[in-house]
Amino acid sequence: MADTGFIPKEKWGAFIEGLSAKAQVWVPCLEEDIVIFRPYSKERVICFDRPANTPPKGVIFPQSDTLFSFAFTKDPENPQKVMVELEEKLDFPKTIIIGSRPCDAKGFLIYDRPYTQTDTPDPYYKGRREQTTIITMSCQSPSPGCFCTAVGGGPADKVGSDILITEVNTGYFIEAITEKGKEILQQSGAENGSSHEAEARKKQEEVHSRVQDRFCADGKPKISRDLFENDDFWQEELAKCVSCGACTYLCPTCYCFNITDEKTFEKGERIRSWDGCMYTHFTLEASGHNPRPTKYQRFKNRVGHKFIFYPEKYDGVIACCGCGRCIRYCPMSVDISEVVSKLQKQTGSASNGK
Amino acid sequence: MSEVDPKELRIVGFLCNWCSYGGADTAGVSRFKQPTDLRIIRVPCSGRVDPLFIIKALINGADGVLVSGCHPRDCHYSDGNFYARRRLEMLKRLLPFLGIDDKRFHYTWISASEGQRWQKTVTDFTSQIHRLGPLHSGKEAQP
Amino acid sequence: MASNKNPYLPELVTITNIIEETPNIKSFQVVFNDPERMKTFTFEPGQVGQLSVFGVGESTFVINSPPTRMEYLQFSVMRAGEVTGALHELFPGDQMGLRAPLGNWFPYDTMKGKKILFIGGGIGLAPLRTLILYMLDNRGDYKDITIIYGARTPPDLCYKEDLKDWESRSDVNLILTVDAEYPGWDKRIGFVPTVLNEVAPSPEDTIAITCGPPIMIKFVLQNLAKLNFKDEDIITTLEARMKCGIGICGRCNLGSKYICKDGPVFSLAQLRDFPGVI
Amino acid sequence: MSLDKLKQIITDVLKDVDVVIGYKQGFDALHATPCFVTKPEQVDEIIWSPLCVQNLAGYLTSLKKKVGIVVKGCDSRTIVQYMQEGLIDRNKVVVIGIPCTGILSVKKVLEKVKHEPVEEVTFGNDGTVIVKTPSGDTKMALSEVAPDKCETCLYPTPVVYDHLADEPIASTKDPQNVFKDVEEFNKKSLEEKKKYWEKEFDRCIRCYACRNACPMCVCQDSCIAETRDPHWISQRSNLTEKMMFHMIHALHLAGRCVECGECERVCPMGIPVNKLKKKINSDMKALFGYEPGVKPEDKPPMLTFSVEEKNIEEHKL
Repeated sequence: MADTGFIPKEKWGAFIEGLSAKAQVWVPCLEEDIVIFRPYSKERVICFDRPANTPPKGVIFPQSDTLFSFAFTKDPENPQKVMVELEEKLDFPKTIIIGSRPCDAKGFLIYDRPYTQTDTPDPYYKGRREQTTIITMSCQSPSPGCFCTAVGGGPADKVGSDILITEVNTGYFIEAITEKGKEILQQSGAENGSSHEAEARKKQEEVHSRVQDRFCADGKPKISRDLFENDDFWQEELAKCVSCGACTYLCPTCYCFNITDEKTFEKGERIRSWDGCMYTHFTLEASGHNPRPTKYQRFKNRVGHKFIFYPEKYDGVIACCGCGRCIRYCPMSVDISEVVSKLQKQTGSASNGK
Repeated sequence: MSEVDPKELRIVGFLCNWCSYGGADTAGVSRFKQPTDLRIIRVPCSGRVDPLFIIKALINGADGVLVSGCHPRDCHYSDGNFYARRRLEMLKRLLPFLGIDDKRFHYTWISASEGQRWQKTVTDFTSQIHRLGPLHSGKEAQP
Repeated sequence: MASNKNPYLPELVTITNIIEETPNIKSFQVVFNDPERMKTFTFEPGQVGQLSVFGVGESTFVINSPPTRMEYLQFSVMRAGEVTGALHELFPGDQMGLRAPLGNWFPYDTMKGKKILFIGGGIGLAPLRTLILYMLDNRGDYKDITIIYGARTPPDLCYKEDLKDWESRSDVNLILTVDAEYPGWDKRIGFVPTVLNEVAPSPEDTIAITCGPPIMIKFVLQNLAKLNFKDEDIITTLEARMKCGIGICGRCNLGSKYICKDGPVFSLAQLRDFPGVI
Repeated sequence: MSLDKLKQIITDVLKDVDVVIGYKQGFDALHATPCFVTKPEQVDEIIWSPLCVQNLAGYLTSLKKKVGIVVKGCDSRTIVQYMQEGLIDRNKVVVIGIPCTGILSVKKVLEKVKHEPVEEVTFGNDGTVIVKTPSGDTKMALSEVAPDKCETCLYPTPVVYDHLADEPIASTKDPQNVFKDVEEFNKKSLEEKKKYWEKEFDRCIRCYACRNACPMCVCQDSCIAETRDPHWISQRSNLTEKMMFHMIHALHLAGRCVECGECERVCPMGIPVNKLKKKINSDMKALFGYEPGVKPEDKPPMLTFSVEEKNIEEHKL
């Protein structure tokens, strides 16, 4: 592989500094004991040791994003008549995410299909996505709850990243995957990486072996429709859920959103903001009717979307990257991989779930 | 927020309709001189004032908040101001914990006939807020 | 819908006329501010649009004037929540935002040469109206048309002029009903599903199209089954909480289908493989 | 506390209730998870250890049936507060109390083992914990990794119970310094405190886990943070809206928060959400001598008043 490189430990800081000259760089920063993606600046305490608490989805899919602003002006002749002007803003800065994990990067591929591969593409997501380069760090160790290998991923999976960096003991082994990645590699002044490739591969396999195969060896879990439709199963499994929405906001593959108008007197904005199917108001209609009023119906739809509906619509792609955040940060430790493993039992496919 | 000439600060006043609003009206009718920073919001009773009104005002651009109701035992609804007294005392003690000077929030009891007392309260409270200065530096005042 | 256009940016429309259909339903006739757009705008009967009241929000309504009558686009709005409440405060001449056309439409080609049975309840007549008027403007393409329409009380009946016109026409069989006795009401009394049983239309070579409150749909579908209408011959149009209108924001899904993009028009056969819906 | 005794109690209670809620092992060795026992054979899954951190009493307001519930000392205060506010029918609840010898904070343990997956957790009876991860064993004192609430816990033995799974334990903590941390913090300058809260709340992603895990937040589905017209808070993701939401949560718990610590435990962004409520509780104690969730016959201070308030003087300008 010609497109590899190596950056020794002492030059690592300069490498990141160099990137921030070219674009707005987002790095995982340590605050209290939390790792959160922030725009790079010198004072930031950068932490690559573990996956960030929140995935970098906020860089390309911000938690609140102005779609357009509107302003009312009174028509001088006819004060009763109010004129409206709309103004959209579609310019996005060049951005680099460094320190995402393979599961985070794969998350954006799950976004790409509904957001861009359609006859009505989303210009906001598409604009930011095209301006963003994703430099992923392969995992040095799985985190509590990780199950990426059970959904076709892995701690060194290249899918969705422009560059994959693996930490070896004297520095960082770089693999450029896409054109964007190659361009950055050339400009980074990195040394030749071939002498470090073997060490990096060994490290990657070693970590890969340590990720538990929670429920599906071949990475393509198939769910039995009859058990999926059995509401008692869901009622029992989700009795402990408090239906908060932390799992949807922390999930790299969740892309649902809400649109609201925020107005002050004579002007305002229509904004898009994160939303999640686990919230009561997600499907609540003005008449009071709610197609999914209970938490177990909502979670059934959440599992259904990721493991049945999305694959049905996009030729078998599972809309879950196994990052484990929804398990790690669930107030009541609801374990989606355990639920999916139970749903597989009927089909008897090769699963060694608990 | 409508534009405010730089000298004036934004002070919000929640006045109970039966006593304090009457008191402010008496002060106005008797032409008592009062600073103009305070904007009055009439509420049915001081018991209607949710501490969240005060918090929302303070963190969305107000520099000071005043709440005034009937004197204890005179409440038109008999116990509205008793509940208010507890809530507003709880809030007053919470504000410093958040980093907001509790002198920016004041609650008192003024009856409809006490125009004089209203004028003194408004004048003193406005000068107290001016001594403290704006709560929000320019940029943050926009919601 | 041109693809590189921003699908979230509404086009400005102006209200030309407002009709008080019932105490809580108003019909808004709107035209695009850009006259050029008015000429080039096309849509199919059954497609929906998102009406924007800037500062309040957006809601989805069916375009219930037919594509054959393009002097204006008409939307009927029942007051229910924030946006519909704000819409009911507007006057002719006010401006709104419109994102249209969205979603699929009634498969009127496959209905050609067949008998058509419309079953509507309350504001449920809105989506049916666009198709009825479209069919009346191409009357020759369809055999006899039967319309069973009911509401709680006579003032709750929508499109009173259309009802008079349809009643007077010989080539339309209109059956009106209200839920209970009402002074001055001399026609049928009874819920729409029970009237459907009384009329008992034959399923032979007939397409049934129904829309109304969920409770009515439930019993209408049961009765149609008893009258052994086949699932693929029963068509309905669904309603749901919608935000993006282009099949991304995730809230109006029925399994893998989105009501705003893959619907709102579905046949009962399609709805069967979403258990729990019917 | 012998696990078999607890299992025996649960089996007996199960006879005359529809479900008994306890704890079972979670997705890894460090996490326990609630267990809804409806059939006797499920009782084997029940565990009891310092891993059992969730406050199960929060489920009582949403379950319409007859329920048995396992509670620690801090959780039991939730039930008393429900009784004070009439949010549950006490005769439809069978309380299985467990005198608590301390639980662990998952966050503090993960911080100690650098967030590696935990393969095994063993508790020594000398108050120590051994946590096994891929890079070996780490030994720590339970008190070192206990949640903050345990450091000032006055009620290790449940304040209300129908069955008690072990001998009652008295608290060894001094009631004076229950609110010491809050008083300490309050001594800082206004500017310092303002900066502190701005830094902490900036991380909030408004996932509402703190609200939905809070047992006292019984109106989650119609919370004013998401309903009402005009809206209390917008969907904008800026500091003002995040601050306002946390004030909505804190003020709606004034004189009601039983300090079970769930809001802080479940926050995925590590925000000290319970601190605000603890400050209000310290004022409730100072003003009305009231402690939420201790005596069923008490009346929450914000739901009542006294004509002559002993501790509230009129503020002079």
